[in-house]
Amino acid sequence: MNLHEYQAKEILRAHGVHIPPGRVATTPDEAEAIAREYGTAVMVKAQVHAGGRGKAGGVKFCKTPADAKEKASAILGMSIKGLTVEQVLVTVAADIGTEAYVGIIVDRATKKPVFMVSAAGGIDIEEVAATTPEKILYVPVDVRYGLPTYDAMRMGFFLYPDVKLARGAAKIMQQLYAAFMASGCSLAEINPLVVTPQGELVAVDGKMVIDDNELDRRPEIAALRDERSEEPSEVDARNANLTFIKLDGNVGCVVNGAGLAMATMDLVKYYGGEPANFLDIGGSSNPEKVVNALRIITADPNVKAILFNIFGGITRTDDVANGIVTATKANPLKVPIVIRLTGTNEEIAMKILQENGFTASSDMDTAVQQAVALAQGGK
Amino acid sequence: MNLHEYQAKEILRAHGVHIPPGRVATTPDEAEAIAREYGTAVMVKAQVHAGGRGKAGGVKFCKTPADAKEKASAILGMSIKGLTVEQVLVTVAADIGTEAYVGIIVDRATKKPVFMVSAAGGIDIEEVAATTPEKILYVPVDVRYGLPTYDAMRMGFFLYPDVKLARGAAKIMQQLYAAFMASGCSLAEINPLVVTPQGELVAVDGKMVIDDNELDRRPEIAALRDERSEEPSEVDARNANLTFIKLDGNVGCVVNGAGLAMATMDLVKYYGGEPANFLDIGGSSNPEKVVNALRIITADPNVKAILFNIFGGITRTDDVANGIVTATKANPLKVPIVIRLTGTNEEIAMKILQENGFTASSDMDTAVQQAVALAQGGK
Amino acid sequence: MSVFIDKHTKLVIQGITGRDGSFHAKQMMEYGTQVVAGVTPGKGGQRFEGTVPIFNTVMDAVQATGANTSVIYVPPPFAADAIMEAAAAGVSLVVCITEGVPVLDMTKVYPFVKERGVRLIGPNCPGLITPGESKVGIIPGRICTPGPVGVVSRSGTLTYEVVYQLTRAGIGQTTCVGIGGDPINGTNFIDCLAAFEKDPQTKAIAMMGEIGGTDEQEAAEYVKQHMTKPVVGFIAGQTAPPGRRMGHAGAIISGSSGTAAEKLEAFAAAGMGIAKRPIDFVELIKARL
Amino acid sequence: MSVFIDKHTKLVIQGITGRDGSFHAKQMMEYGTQVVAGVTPGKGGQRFEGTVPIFNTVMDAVQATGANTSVIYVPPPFAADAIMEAAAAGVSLVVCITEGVPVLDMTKVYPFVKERGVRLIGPNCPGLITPGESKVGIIPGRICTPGPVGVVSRSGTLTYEVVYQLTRAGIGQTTCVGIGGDPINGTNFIDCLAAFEKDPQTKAIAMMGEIGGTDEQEAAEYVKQHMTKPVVGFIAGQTAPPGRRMGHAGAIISGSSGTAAEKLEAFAAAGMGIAKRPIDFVELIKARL
Repeated sequence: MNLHEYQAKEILRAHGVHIPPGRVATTPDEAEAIAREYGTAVMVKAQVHAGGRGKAGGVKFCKTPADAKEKASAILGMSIKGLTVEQVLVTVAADIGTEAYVGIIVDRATKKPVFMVSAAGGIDIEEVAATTPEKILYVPVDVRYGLPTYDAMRMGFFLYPDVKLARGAAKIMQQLYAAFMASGCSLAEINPLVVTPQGELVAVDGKMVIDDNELDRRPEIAALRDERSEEPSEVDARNANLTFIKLDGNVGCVVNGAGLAMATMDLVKYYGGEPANFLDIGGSSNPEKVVNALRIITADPNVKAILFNIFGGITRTDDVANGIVTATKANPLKVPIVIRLTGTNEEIAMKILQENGFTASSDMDTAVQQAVALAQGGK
Repeated sequence: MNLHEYQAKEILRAHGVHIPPGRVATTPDEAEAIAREYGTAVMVKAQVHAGGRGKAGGVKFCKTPADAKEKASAILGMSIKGLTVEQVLVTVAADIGTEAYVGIIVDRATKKPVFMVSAAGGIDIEEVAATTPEKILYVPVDVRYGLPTYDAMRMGFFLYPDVKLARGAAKIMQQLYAAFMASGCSLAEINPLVVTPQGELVAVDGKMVIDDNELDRRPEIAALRDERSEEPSEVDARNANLTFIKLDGNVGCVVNGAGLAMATMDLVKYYGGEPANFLDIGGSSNPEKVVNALRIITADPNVKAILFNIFGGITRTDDVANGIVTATKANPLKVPIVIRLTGTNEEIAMKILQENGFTASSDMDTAVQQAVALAQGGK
Repeated sequence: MSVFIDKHTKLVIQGITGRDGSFHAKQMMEYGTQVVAGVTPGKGGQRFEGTVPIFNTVMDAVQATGANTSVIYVPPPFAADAIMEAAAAGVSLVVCITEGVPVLDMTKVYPFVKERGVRLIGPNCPGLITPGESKVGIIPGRICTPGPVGVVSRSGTLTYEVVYQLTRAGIGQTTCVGIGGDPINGTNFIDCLAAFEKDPQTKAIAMMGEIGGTDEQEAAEYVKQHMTKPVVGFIAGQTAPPGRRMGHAGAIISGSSGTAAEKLEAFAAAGMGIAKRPIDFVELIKARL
Repeated sequence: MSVFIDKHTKLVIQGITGRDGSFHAKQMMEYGTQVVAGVTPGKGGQRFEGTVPIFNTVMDAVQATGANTSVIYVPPPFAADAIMEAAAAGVSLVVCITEGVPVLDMTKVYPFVKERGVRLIGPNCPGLITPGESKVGIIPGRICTPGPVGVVSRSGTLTYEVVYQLTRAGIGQTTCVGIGGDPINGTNFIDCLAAFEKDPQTKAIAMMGEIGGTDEQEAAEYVKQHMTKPVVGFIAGQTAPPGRRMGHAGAIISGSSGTAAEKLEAFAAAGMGIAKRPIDFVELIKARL
């Protein structure tokens, strides 16, 4: 789960990181009022889960409250990478001397959280990694010991030759690490970490991505989810305990298991089609899940055919068959459906489907080819 | 540093352990008022750094506030193992079903904090260890991982077959461990941990010993020191940065280094004398320390002779000589002094001492024999 | 022969009385796995299905029954502790089926099992099966048959699909291992490839990877350097968009890294057979036996 | 020959610009120790006494100078981090002089150095000296002389006393090691006994213990089982009262355990020579050479 900049900054602030004052506004008037309260130049920043906000015109410097109102008015409602800006952060503009990058991710190779720091901050770190890798220092952290001071200092010195700044940066590393661990992050970054002309260290932008598996035990973090900033069908699917990702094709896919779901999409493509989605109904064989899956998929007007691919292990295929029957009785399908079922209780499932006017095969390749042809208007 | 029961309990309570309400009283009237406020039977418990308070009559059950006043009156001012009771804890008396022991110490052999738990609580755990060792479960904790739930549960089940109580106890283990680590303990125990007839887990007595080396970085714990409950000469020595332990003999010893100080005491004994103290002036050769050491030692009327044993490594023996001269000029000695010096700047030191009317040798055995003879009134 | 488990495997099931645990306990017992103990705190002393003794702790179970392998069916918040409990209790193999274990928990669990020399498979995996001898986890027994192919995969149902195709074509398996779809897991492709290389019964290996991470690339390098046996590979997620987690926490393309294309390139460079579709495994493996 | 350090030892000094660090740096340099680097954060690029390069981190120092040993003179709150920094930077021996390191810090530091295979001596120790070759720590060089006796001790000045007596009697030392007086330290008696047993120059060992703990008892057992060379032992603290910490954090009799009497008994049972007084070492060692 992505946090908004303002949410990440609040968490970092709670861990002691120095962050310029800021508050969220949902209207231009609010933005103006906040700017007036601060009585200084502010930044107005679109709060959406998308990179490149600056380039898209979603981040503006405002000298006066009236200016803030005007800029907020332009940004609110703007669409950035398909996401509508519903709120802006109005925050005191920091004087910028130098900009550094400080981030932590969970690294698969070392199986540890790994710090990445670079004096080349303010820009995309992947770009720095690709073009000037020597400008990035990587420091893995053994969570059993936490981030030792010596490693924090090593990063501090990598960013700043001056010992006072190095110590200050080391402290921020430890605060960032604490925030990362306490919030269940898979990524946390400060970019840029700014040294002001007065020699102060300030976090001007912050980002956090939370491991979805942490949300159950961290209700205070889970509560930060902003469903307005997500694809509605994906929100709907999540609330129905389905894993769903919307894509641009026209073959709607319903599969059990993530690997098989990806393989099914790939096979759609292999046979010349385009998948409309990734959808994993998971291991449980609750007919309700099938009903929800059909509802979500058929809500997409692009979908021209529906493909079920179920390999019954834990999943009972008769449950899936029953789900299909129930769902289509309540809401008759407007597009053709192709069903592939095999495994646990296959014979019962086939019988249920036949009795209700569906046909089904047990071969994956055949089913996919059929679905692709149907979506393309053939048969 | 030892904490009082009431201090240890406050820390445990802050970590979530269920502790009966209690407050400290320094007068019988206060004790009565507290008992009245609680409106139930209370325990009045002497707060001194000594074991066996119960046997000494320092712990009493009181049915009524008047009873509490009377018992507090008897306990306050009482002397337990040479320590005067200055305050009592007045605490709600818990109904006691069963009593268990739960403790953690830092174990030298495993180099880890080790839990000791036993269903045979309420009595001295060393006695249990000596007589029925099978009644104690030892569980070392790897601080890199903390106390895992499974180990806490293992201890819980060792104490209570009932899963609800086992879970409750496991939670208390984790709270105790957190308190132990957060306070810099070398020992923390709950004894007894009581199951009330209603099935509740309550910590009826608590004890904590803090590693002295933790106090600098834990000012809030250091502030709990109760100097009234310590030997005044030891308080004086600590404030002068000396390590001093009062003993019962008559040869006052001033030595640099803990090992050599013990060896010197042992040698006093070897030659038929009795050391009056352990005193380590440490590695620094600050003359002020010598002055303080002489002041503290000569304040003990038992001391009949003073023995200096200084091996100059880092310690400059001339600094020690100057300290002796300064101290004895300000406060002429009333008992004989024997000085052994060797090592760094030995010749200068000898000269300083001779010019000021002292004699000194460089041989440890000779010096100790002299001092013992002088203390025994001979020469 | 086989890898990791065989008919001598003595299994303890953590969470044996839970919904998933009890269902799969029965499945494993029916398959012939030696299920010697179960663990559910508070149910120590009872018996599962009237036969398998239940204990309060894994340590009790191991001491009483000599179990050498554990399988875990406990909810995600308790899975990390359950893995560490098993490793500390002295089993040599721990298989964690649980899906949804926080990855930061795994950063702590991983060194814990490593420093004890315990093999962890999973979490978020279907477990493993040595057809005809023992199954530990949830792989349906009836789709497998004994034979010469080692199967290793990051996925569950996709593995079933491939194994089912192999079995239908008359190609049996030595052992099928699902290593799980999480970013940090206990056993990776290389561990399994090395084990299959050593196993005299295994003649060829089917390997099913996914987008995300670099495990497949490293496995390909390993194949190139160390494997004498033929390996056929497949990558799921060629149509996955970057930056989106495709169900599995580990199946995510970060920036330009972890794509199916680069993994397939690594396979090709290692001289591996490449299955474009799951069904392709049948012919590719057959040609290599 | 010698143990742990010799003339090839390349030393980095952590805290070289502090009061104690700078004093002892000069002493070690005068003694002939190869002091190749110092570390003080913020003073990287400067030189100590115009010669020894100073670095901001131990890693920088090791990379630039090839230092293989570190000695630590930093205040107690920073000592644990300093030890871990040295161990992580790749030296093989870390000597921590600092007194007053919290024992809970050591419960974390100990596994850290162990899993890196780094030897830690101390904390709260005088360090070690191989007379005529190298000294690392604070043992006064002039009281030592080369010879056949290995010396190991939990104490500082008591060691000096004994070494001084040996030297005066014409008995030299291979290496003198102060392992420190804290309850948890990196190197114990057994480690040193084993090293002396292997060292061909060492012909006899003088060992000075203290009250507290069971290190001396285990060492005695080790002597009995594994040592072919004669060992003479001494225990300080025969007159110490139970329950009181005698200066050293580790010198404390807990209940009835850790007394001088039980340690001396263990020495006797192991057939060791027993020095009742420090001076007794001279005759006892002489008789065994």
